[in-house]
Amino acid sequence: MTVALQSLRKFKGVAVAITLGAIGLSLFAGIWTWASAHLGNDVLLPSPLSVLSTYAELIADGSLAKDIGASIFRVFAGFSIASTIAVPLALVLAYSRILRGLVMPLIALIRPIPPIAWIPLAILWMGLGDPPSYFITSIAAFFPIFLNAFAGGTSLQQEHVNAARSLGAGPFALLTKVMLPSALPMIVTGLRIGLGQAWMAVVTAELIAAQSGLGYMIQISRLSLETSRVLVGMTVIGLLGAVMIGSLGVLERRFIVPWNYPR
Amino acid sequence: MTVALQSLRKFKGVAVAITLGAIGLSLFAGIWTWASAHLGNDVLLPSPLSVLSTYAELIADGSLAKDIGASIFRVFAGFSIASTIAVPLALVLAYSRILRGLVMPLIALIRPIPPIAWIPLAILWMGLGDPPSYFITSIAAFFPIFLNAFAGGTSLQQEHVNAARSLGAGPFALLTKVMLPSALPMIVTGLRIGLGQAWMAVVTAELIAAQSGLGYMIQISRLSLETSRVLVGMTVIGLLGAVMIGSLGVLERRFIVPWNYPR
Amino acid sequence: EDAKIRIGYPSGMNGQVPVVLEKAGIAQKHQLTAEFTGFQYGPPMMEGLVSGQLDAVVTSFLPPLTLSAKAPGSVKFVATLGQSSHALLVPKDSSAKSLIDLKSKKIGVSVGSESHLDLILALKDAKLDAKTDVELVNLQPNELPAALEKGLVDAALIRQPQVLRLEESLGAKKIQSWPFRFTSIVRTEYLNSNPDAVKRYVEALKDAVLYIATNPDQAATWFAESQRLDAAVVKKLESENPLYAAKSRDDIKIEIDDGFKKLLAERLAAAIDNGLVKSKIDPASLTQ
Amino acid sequence: MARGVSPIHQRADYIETAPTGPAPHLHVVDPVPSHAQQKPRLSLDGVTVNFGARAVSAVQDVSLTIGAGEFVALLGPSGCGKSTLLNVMAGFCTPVQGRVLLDGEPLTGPSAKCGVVFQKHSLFPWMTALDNVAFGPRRLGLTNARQIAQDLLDIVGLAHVANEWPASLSGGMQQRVGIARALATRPPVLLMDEPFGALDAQTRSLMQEELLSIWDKLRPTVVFVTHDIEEAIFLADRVVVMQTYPGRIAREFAIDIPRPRSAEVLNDHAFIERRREITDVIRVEARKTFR
Amino acid sequence: MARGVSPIHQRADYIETAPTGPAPHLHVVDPVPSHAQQKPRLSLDGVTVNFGARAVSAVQDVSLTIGAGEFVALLGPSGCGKSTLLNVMAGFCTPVQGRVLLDGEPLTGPSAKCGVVFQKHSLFPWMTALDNVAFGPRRLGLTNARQIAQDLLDIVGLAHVANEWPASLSGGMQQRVGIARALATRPPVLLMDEPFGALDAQTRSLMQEELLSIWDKLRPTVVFVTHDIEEAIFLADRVVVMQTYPGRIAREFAIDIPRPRSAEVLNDHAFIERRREITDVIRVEARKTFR
Ligand SMILES: Nc1ncnc2c1ncn2[C@@H]1O[C@H](COP(=O)(O)OP(=O)(O)OP(=O)(O)O)[C@@H](O)[C@H]1O
Ligand SMILES: Nc1ncnc2c1ncn2[C@@H]1O[C@H](COP(=O)(O)OP(=O)(O)OP(=O)(O)O)[C@@H](O)[C@H]1O
Ligand SMILES: [Mg+2]
Ligand SMILES: [Mg+2]
Repeated sequence: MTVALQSLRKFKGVAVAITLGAIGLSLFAGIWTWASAHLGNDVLLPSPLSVLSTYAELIADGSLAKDIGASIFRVFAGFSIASTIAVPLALVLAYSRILRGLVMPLIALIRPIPPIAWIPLAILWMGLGDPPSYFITSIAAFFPIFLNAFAGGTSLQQEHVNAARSLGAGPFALLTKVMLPSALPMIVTGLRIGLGQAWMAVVTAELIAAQSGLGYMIQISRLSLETSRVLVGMTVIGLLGAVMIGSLGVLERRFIVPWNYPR
Repeated sequence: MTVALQSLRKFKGVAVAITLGAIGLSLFAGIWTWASAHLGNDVLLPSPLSVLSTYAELIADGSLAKDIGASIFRVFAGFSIASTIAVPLALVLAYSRILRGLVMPLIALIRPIPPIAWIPLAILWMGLGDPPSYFITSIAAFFPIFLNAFAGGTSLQQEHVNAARSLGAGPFALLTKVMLPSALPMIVTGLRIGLGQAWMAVVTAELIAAQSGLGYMIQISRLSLETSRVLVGMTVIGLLGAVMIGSLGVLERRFIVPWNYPR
Repeated sequence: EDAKIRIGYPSGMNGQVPVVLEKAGIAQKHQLTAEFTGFQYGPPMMEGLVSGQLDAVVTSFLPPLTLSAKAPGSVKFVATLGQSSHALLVPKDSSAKSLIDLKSKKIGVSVGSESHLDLILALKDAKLDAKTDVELVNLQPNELPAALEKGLVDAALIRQPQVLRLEESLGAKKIQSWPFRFTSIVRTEYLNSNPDAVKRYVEALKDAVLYIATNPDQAATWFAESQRLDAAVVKKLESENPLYAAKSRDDIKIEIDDGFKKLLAERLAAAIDNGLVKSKIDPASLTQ
Repeated sequence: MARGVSPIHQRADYIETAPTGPAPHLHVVDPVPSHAQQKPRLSLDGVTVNFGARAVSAVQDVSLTIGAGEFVALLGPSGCGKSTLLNVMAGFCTPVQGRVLLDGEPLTGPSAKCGVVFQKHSLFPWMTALDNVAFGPRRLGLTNARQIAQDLLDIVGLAHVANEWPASLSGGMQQRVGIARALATRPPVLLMDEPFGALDAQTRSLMQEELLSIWDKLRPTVVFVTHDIEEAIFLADRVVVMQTYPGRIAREFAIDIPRPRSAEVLNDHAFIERRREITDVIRVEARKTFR
Repeated sequence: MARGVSPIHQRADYIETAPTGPAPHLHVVDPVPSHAQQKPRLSLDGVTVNFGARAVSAVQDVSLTIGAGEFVALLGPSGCGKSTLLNVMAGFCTPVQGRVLLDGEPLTGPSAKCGVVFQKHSLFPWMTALDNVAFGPRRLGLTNARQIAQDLLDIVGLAHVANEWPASLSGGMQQRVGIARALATRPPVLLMDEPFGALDAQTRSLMQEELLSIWDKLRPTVVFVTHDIEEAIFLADRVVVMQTYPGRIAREFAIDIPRPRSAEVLNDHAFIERRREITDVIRVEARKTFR
C-alpha cells in the first residue's frame, strides 16, 4: 500500500511538473506571438506559427534531418576525442604530483581561450573538412571533462584504499575496484557537462568550411535574412541539447553511478 | 616555532609549485620553438620569439592595451547585466515551487543554445555596436550564475531557519542573516564560472561590428594572415582569463565566503 | 595517371564555376582528380591555402594580394573568370541618390575586402574623405543584410546574390555598383611540381564556363542547391558575367594576358596606397 | 594551554550582565523550588505526526505535561520519534492531530521562548562561534550581546575559539557552541536534542555537571533527548521512555535521587536500581526494533 | 517486520561454510584457552608518530604487547591518538620511531591478517552492502564469498538490506556492515575503531553481546578503541587508558570479571569497582585537556 501511495505521489509530481512546464512554455509562446504581431516584421521576429511552418518545410524536404545528423556526428566525434584524452590524462595527473605541477599551469592558461579563437589555428594545423571541426568541439568538451575527472581522481579517500588493502586487495583490484569507481561519479559529471559544451561549440565549428549542419544552416539563413530558419536552428539546438544532457543524466543515475542516487 | 615551521613548509610548497610550473611552461615553449622551426612557415606557426616581438610591438603602439581595455569593459558590462538578473531570479525561483515549474523547462531549452547562435537575433534586436555584444556576453554568463544561485537558494537548510526563528529572528533577519549568506557560497561559485564564460564569449561578441577588443584584433589579423598577432590575442585571453578566475577565487576564499575555507 | 587537385571556393557568385566543374564531371575529362571545398567566409579559405590543404582557389583580387604581402611569391594568378557585381545599397525610403548624399552617414562594409577597396576609391572620386566625411562600419558579410534591414547603417556595400535578394525582398536601392572580378590562384609550390595539372585545370575551368554558357538552367540549379539559393536568382545573375555570353569555346578567354596584368598592377597599387596591403609586392611575381 | 571550566557559581558575571529589571524582551523565569512543579509550562495532548505518505506515524497519540522548571529526559531507540516530538514542542512542525500548549496558550510556531539545541549541526557556518552565540541576544536588541556571548563561550570552555568559523571546530566543540547559543537568550524552556551526542565520555560528564549547575541557577524547563540511560537518570527529574513503530510513550519513571548530584551518584544503589528497571523496559523495546 | 538477531551459537552455518582444511589463503587461528595469552601476537615497541610539522607528537613512545586471542580495549579522550595507534597496528601509517611486530615479524604494510573496522564511513559507496562484505573473501579467491557475506549480514541483523547501497543505510547500519566486512576474512587480528560509536544504546548493547559471542567462537586478537568506559570494561580482558598531548599510555587495568559476561554484570560489584578506578584516572586526564 505504501509503495502504491508513493508511486501515486511520484506520478502526481510528474504530472504537475509537466503541466506547469507546458503552461510555462505556452506563456512564452504567447508572449512571442504577441511581440511578433506587435513588431509586424518577419525579419525581426517571425511568429511561432511561421517558425513552425518553416519546421514543417525543412522536415519535409529532409534538409533538417540531414543538418541535425551532420551536427550530431561532429559533436560525438569531438566529444569522443576529448574524453579519450581528458580522462586518462586527468587520472594520471591526479596520481602524479610532479606531472601535475608541470602540466596544470599550462592548462590554466589554455582553458580560458574560447573555442572560436582556435579556428585559425585549427585550420592551419588540421586542414579543412571535418578534422578542424572535431578539434573545435573537442577543445570545448576537453576542459570540463578533464577538470572533473581530475577532481574525481584526487577525491580518492585514503580510508577506502586502507580498507581495500587490509582486505587483501592487490594493485590491480585496487585500481579497478577502488580507484576507478571512486572517480567515476565525477568523471560522469564531467562527461555530461562536456557533451553540453561540445554541442554548444558545434555552431562555432561549422563556421569552418562546413556545408551542412545546424550552425551552417543558421549562417546561410542569415545571409538571406531568413530569420525563421535561424530560429528553427536555434530551437532545434536548444531542444536536442536539453534532450542530450537530460538523457545522459538519466543514464548516469540509473546505470553508471546508481549508488550516488539511492532510490 | 610551529608557526615558523608551517610557514616555511608552505613557502617551500609554493616555491616547488612555481618551479614545476615554470619548467612545464618552458618545455611547452621549447616544443613550440622546435615545431615552428621545423615548419618554417611564419603564417602557419610563428615561433614564440616572434610572438614576443609582436607583443612588444603591440604594447609599444598602445593598441594591445586599448584592445584589452575594450574587451574587459564588454565582459564586465555583460557580466554585471547577467548577475543582476540571474541572482534574484534564481533566488525567487528557488523559493517558489510554482514559478520554478513554469520557468525551469524554458531555461533548460534555452541553455544549450550557444552565444554565437544568438548573434543574428542580437543584431536584429539590439542593433550594432556595444549593446549586442553585452547581450552575447551576458547570455554566456547568465546560465552558470543562474544555475548555481538556484542551487544555493534550494540548499537552504531547514535547521538553520528553525534555529534562527527559535532565536527570535523575524522575516527580515531571516532573509539577510540566514537565507542570503546560506546561498552565498554557491552564488559566488556561479559568479566565478560566469565570469569565465563571459570572458570566453567576448571573442564571439566582437564578431559583431566591433572596432576594438581582443576578438576584433584576432579577426582582423586573420584577414591579413598575421598569425603571430592571432597568437598574441589568444595568449592574452588565456593569461587574463586565468588571472581573472584566479583572483575571483582568492577574493572568494579571503573575503566573500571565508567560512567555507577555514584557515 | 590523373593529377590530384584540391579546389576551394567561397559562397559568392564566383563559386559557380567550381560547382559546375564538380557536378558536370568536367575535371575528370582533363585527367584531374579534384576535391572541392566550399567556404562561408574568406579567411578560412586563405588559411586552408596557406597550410597547404588547398591547391587552387577561386577568389577575387584582394585576398591573394594580402596573402602575397605576408608570404611573398606563395601564390600565382592562373585564370580570370569574369565578374559579378557588388553594390552600395540604401534602404527603400532613403533619399540618397549618390555617394555624395551619404556624406557624414554610416556605411557598412567588410573591412579589408575587395568591396572596401572599391568604396575607398569611389569616395576619392567623389572627393569624400573615407575617414572624416563618412563613418565606415566594419561588418562581416553575414551581418550586412541584417544591418541594412534594421537601418543600423545608412548604406551597405553588399555582393551578389544578396544585392538582388535585398532589392527584391526589402526594396533596397542601388546607388552605385562595381564589377566584382573573379580570379583563380594556385599555390606556387603546386604549380612548380604539377605545371601540367595547372594547365589542365585552366582548361577545365574554360569548359566549366562553356557549360554554364550553354546550359544556364542546369548550372543555375546546381549552384542554387549547393548554396541553398533560389535557382531563378542565380539564373538572373548569370547574365552579369560577360563570359557566359560565349557561344563557343573559342569565345572564352580566361588565361592571364597583358590586360589582366595591367589591371592587377593597378589594383595592387591602389590597395597599397590605401593601406589595405601593408608591404610592397612586385606585380610580376604574382603571375607566371 | 588547557583551560579548565570554572563552575557557574563562581561566575556572578553571567547572571549580573543580564538586565536587573524585567527587560521587555526577556522572559523572566519565576523563582521555583528545586523540584518538579505542578503548574504546567508545556503540555502535549494526543499529538500525532505523520511524514508524507508513510504508513506508520512517526509519533502517535502522545500526551505529556511538563511543569515549569522541570527537567524531563526523553529516552528511546533510534528512529522512535524523539526528535520529531521535540520539533513539535519547538513549533517547527505541526501535528496532524492533537495540540500543544505553552504556558497555557496554543503554540503557533517557533518563538524565542523555547531555546533549542539541535541534534545535527545547526550552527550558522557563515558566523564565527561568537556571532553564533550573539545571534539570539542581538535579535532581542540587547546591547551587551557580545559580552553575553563571550561569557557563555567561557562557560562551555570555548572562549579561545570565539573567532573561529564553525567548520574549523570539532563536532564536540560545535555542539558546545550550539548549547551556548541556546542559553544566550535565557529561554524559559530549553529543548535539547542529544546535545552531548558528539562529545567523548569525559567532556560529556563535565558538560553534564555544567548543565545541571546552569539549570540550578536559572531553573528553565528542560526537555532533554538522549539515548544514554545513565545520562537520562543522572540529569532528570523524570525519564520518559519511548517505543517505536509508531513512536509513543512506553513508560515514565520519576527519578528521586536527591540534588545536587555529582558523578559519585553513578555508583549509588538508587541509581543502579533505576538503571536496572529502565534497562529492562528498553531491552524489550530494542529487541523488537533491531533490524 | 522487525527481525531479531539469532545468537551466533545457534548458527553453525557461519562456522561450517568455512573450508575444513587450512585453506591456503586463510589464516587459521590457533585454538586458545579462554583468557589472555602470553604468546605475543602483536607488539609495539617505543612507537612514536608525528603529523607534518606539528610540534607535539600524535603518539609518543608507546610500548604494548598483545597476546594471541586477547581482547584489549583502548580508552582515552578525543584526540589522544587512539585512531593513530590503531593505524600503526594496521600498517596504514609508519611510525617515525619504534617498531611493530605481528607474529614476531616486522609489519611492512596493511595485510589481510588484520581486519579493520574504521571509525569513519569507509564502506565502498559503489558496492551494495553484500558486495562490500564479500569484497574480502573474493580477494582471497573464495568461491562461496557471497554465501559468507550473506551469513555475516544475517549475524549483524542486516540481511534485509543486503542489496542496498551504503548511502541508503543509516549511520548505525553502515557501521554494522563495516563490522561484517572486517569479519568476513576471519582475520586472526581484529582492529576496531569505535565500531559502535554510531549506534544507539540499545542496538549497541546487543552488538556488544554479539561481538563477545563471535570472539568466543573464533578467538581473534581484538584491539577495541572506544571512549565509553563501561563498554571497555564489559568487553575487554585488559583496558589501556591513554592520555593526551602527546598521546601515550597512562595506565593499564586487567579486567578479571569472569566470562561469559551478560548485561547483568553492569550492576556487579567488581564492575562498579573497576569503573570507579578508571573514571578517576580519566577525570584527571580530561580536566587537563577540556578546552
Ligand atoms: N523529514 C522527514 N521525512 C520523512 N520521515 C522522517 C522525517 N524525519 C523523521 N522521519 C522518520 O520519522 C521517524 C522518527 O524520526 P526521529 O528523527 O524523530 O527519530 P529519533 O528518535 O530522533 O531518532 P535518532 O535517535 O536517530 O535521532 C523515523 O522513522 C524517521 O525515519
Ligand atoms: N592526518 C592527520 N594530519 C594531521 N594531524 C592529525 C592527522 N590525524 C590525526 N591527527 C592529529 O593527531 C592527534 C590524534 O588523532 P587521533 O585521530 O588518533 O585521535 P583519537 O584518539 O582517535 O580521537 P577521536 O576519539 O576523536 O577519534 C590529534 O591531535 C589529531 O588532530
Ligand atoms: Mg533524533
Ligand atoms: Mg579516532
